[in-house]
Amino acid sequence: MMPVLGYWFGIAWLDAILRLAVIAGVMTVVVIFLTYAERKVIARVQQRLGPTRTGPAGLLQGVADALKLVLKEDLRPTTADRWVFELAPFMVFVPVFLTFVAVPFTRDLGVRFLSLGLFYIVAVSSLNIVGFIMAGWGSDNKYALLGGVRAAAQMISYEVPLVLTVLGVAMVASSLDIRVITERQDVVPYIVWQPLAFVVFIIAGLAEMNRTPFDIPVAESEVVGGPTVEYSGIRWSFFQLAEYSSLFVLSALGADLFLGGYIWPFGSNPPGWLQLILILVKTSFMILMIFWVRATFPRLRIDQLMSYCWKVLIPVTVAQLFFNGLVLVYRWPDILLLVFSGALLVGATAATAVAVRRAARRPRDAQAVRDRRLQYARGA
Amino acid sequence: MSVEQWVFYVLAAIAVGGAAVTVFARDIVRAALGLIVALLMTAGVFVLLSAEVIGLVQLLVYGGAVAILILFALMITRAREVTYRLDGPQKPLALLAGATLAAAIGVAVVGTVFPTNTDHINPVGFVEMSTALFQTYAVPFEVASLVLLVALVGAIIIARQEERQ
Amino acid sequence: MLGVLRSMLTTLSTTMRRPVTRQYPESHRPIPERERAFPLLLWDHGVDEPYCTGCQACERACPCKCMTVTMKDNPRQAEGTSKRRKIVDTFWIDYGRCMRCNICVEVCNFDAIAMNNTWTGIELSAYDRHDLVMDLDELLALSRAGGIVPWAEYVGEENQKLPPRAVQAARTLAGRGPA
Amino acid sequence: MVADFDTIDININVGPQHPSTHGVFRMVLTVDGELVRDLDAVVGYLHRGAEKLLENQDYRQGIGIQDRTEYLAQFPAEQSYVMAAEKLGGFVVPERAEYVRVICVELNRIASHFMFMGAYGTDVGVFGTSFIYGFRERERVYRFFEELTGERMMYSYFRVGGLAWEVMDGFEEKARALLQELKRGINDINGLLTRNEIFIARTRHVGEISAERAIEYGLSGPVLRSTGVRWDVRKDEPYSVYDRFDFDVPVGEFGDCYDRYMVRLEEMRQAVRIVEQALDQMPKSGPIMPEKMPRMLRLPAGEVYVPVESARGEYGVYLVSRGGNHPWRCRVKSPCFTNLQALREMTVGEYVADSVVILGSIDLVLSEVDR
Repeated sequence: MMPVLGYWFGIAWLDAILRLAVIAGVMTVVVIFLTYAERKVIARVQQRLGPTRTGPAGLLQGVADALKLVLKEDLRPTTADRWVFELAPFMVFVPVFLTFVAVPFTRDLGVRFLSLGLFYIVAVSSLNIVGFIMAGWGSDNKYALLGGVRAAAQMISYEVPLVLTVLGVAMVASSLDIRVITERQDVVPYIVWQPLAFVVFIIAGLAEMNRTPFDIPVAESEVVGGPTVEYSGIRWSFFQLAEYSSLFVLSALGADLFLGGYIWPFGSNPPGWLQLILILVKTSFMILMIFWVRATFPRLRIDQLMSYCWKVLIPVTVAQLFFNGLVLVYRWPDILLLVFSGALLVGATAATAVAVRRAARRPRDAQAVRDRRLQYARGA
Repeated sequence: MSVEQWVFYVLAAIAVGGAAVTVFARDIVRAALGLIVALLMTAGVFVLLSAEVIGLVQLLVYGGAVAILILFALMITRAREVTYRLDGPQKPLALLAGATLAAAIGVAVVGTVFPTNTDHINPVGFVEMSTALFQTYAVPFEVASLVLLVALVGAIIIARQEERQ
Repeated sequence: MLGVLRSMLTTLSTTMRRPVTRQYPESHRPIPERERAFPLLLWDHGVDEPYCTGCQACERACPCKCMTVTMKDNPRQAEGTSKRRKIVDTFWIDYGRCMRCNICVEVCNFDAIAMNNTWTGIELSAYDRHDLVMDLDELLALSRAGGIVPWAEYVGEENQKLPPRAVQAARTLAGRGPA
Repeated sequence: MVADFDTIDININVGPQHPSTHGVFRMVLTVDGELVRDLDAVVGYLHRGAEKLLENQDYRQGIGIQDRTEYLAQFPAEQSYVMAAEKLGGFVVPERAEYVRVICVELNRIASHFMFMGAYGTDVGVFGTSFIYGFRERERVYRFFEELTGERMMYSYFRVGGLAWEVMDGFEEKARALLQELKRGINDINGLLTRNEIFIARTRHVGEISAERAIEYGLSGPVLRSTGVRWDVRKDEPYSVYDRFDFDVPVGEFGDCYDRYMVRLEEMRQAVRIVEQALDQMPKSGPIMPEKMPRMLRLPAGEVYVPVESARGEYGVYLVSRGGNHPWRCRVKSPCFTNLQALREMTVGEYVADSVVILGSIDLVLSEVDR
């Protein structure tokens, strides 16, 4: 949006406000149609038709939902902690809003191009955990509390592998500027050099967004929506807004970092419209993958989630980082990046699958396990 | 006043407010939330000073990680409203320590000569900082990280002790 | 990991299939001949009066006591236009209570009651449950308009090798009208 | 001072309006963090006095109540009731009627297990996909039943002595076509869940119960068979014409949630086999009711208990007659109520998220528990 807006009147703060307004508008539209797309895609997976009533092919369903949410009564439980409860949705939403700022969509289209863009996104996106905790705690509801605690544990753990994967890409590109990273992929996208990083990025991203199979904090069948259980109307819609915008931002970021963004495979400087199409196609691809995963997978349990993060994801991403370092410092051929990363990816998946299978086959004294857990919890 | 000054005052006011909440709130989770507000506003001040890296680190480490851990711990213990006085026999000592710290900061602030011309700031780049941290001051940096390691080990030992009881 | 991929392939394969759901109010699925919606009374077009004589057999047999029937002398028998000595006077069925068990149809000696097997018996909704208590006129309306005919008329004379009564029970309800 | 910061247990009230309690069931969990310390099951929210109703209705009217007692496996419930009355009255059911009954019961078992698969996938966290897969196939079975009986769920099709009415035209071909569809549906569910590592991780070794404890609790059905006890009323106390079919009784190994799922999946395949054999063996024509059935059924005094293998376990009807046209006492032995007793033992010591999975794996029908 650089060329569109320029520096309006040359006044910095007016310019900033305008940019924020643009983000807000784009985000709303994106979210409205993402919810529609998700319902439609999942419906097709389930051999249903999905929304068809509102507008042609149900296209306006998202708009109708948004209107409904805005018009609904905004309830607050009497025992809720008023300020914490009411501010929590914004605390969830604002960080996602802010990450939007640094994502370049094409070479010239973006809100701001920061030289520390990647670092900025990582730093800002970690903040919305606070919002979930506030919502979980402020609702004064046990489901919400359980969800809030789960959210905190999960998001803080998955922050680490997420950062480690983008760090791998940043190492290979030796820059933190997302535009630079993207444009270094004019020949080979980084998914080729860092397949492990890409997979872990999606996994950790799903966990960060609380989406299936990591939707443990908001698990509908267990904690009935978790932190959001007491919210209604416009406040609840902010959670929704945050979830789907982070889905969009993360997909766009993934497209930029791993799939060659708006550059690959059309040389170093395709025309503007082609750049836009490229980034949209790649982002949609990421989003569709995530929808597909959502329609397919069961949910993990919180302890499995945590041990998967700390015992599998973090070791392999750290190992990848280490190998990246070796390759880059000693200037080994690039192909070794792929070899190491791919080997780690295959090894990690195989090891996980074998571990699950073996644990499933091995008999176990169930009562003893449960007694031990209970004793451990009692601190006896 | 320039826009920057306005922004600064707003940030500072909110930061002080957050700090006040931290100190005076009777509800311990609210106190933690107040702390988060204060920390975030400090990050804003850093950014205002063109120290983006420090600002972002502040966000990531204090806002994103430390504060969350505090909140997490508090939520699990579920200690709500504190109804009794928290004063202990250490109160005079605490006052003394607080006063000393305040004096030190005050002296530092008064004693420093701040650059008055803010039109030319030389932001410390990421690369310079990295070089400083990992080459020039590599040893002190690593030593500092040892402290964290010790803290981790200590925490585990304390937790284990409680478990054994 | 292979299991996870297998799951994803399964969902992908169903994505390729045709949706199984329908756009309900616009497209109705064909309902089978034996559909048992709520009981209706049948209209004897030959004599232009209900088949029902108000004998209360159904009322007694109803497991959920949703029917109320009264009987009267048939004035048209005196006129000679009808062979029925008695005829139904009032008939109420509370569709809110009816559990659609078909027993009333089975016990009826006059084939006067049938389960509605058209969409009109399925798309019943009301804001007040009292609106679901149907009186004689409402119960007869569909049959009177030709929407539902007794099974005997429906299958025609030549097919009426009547099986034992219990076997036939379901058949007595059948017979959708032309539209 | 220190004591105030200790972790404390909280009680979480799951149900009766919680989305995954499968009806109006309520359990009060005492949790320590994510660990379930205690579980208190509360039943009775759906008590409608079905047994009392049965005592006030004649034998034909009672069949409709049986449908409503067990609304997911209605035919086994009807069968149990009519078989009890037949035993009491000494009626001999015509062979053709027996075969139609078996076909109905086994198709109903498949439909019920599809319902389980769908709901269970949702409990484990699949976003509705397994639910729709299960319901898609269940709907096919229900369409078939609708064509046969006129009702989708509350059939009241079995009668004391036989069947209420003859099957529809093209019964056999339609049933065979249906079985082909169902096999594909079973494969879909199988492909979606069985080998999925996440599903295995979530259900394997969760909510285990040993064979000894299961027998002590008096569990039955897939919950019992998952512990490795090969006990099936159809095999061990054959009723109807089940002794003429060749089918296996699948058993599990560990008695955990995964085994319960696998046992049900295999049972569906076995049910398909039974239906295929029944269609082959079924007499193409013949009576479906004994020649002389009284218009109003009056049974001699006596008492009788008839168990059948319902989709959820041993479903039994205990009838006491003192003569007359309605039972003096009718007691329903419902498998879910018995199986539910083991819930506490299965759940305590597991995680909160597992409590829902374990509850789902029992495959509750609350109306049958509360009656």
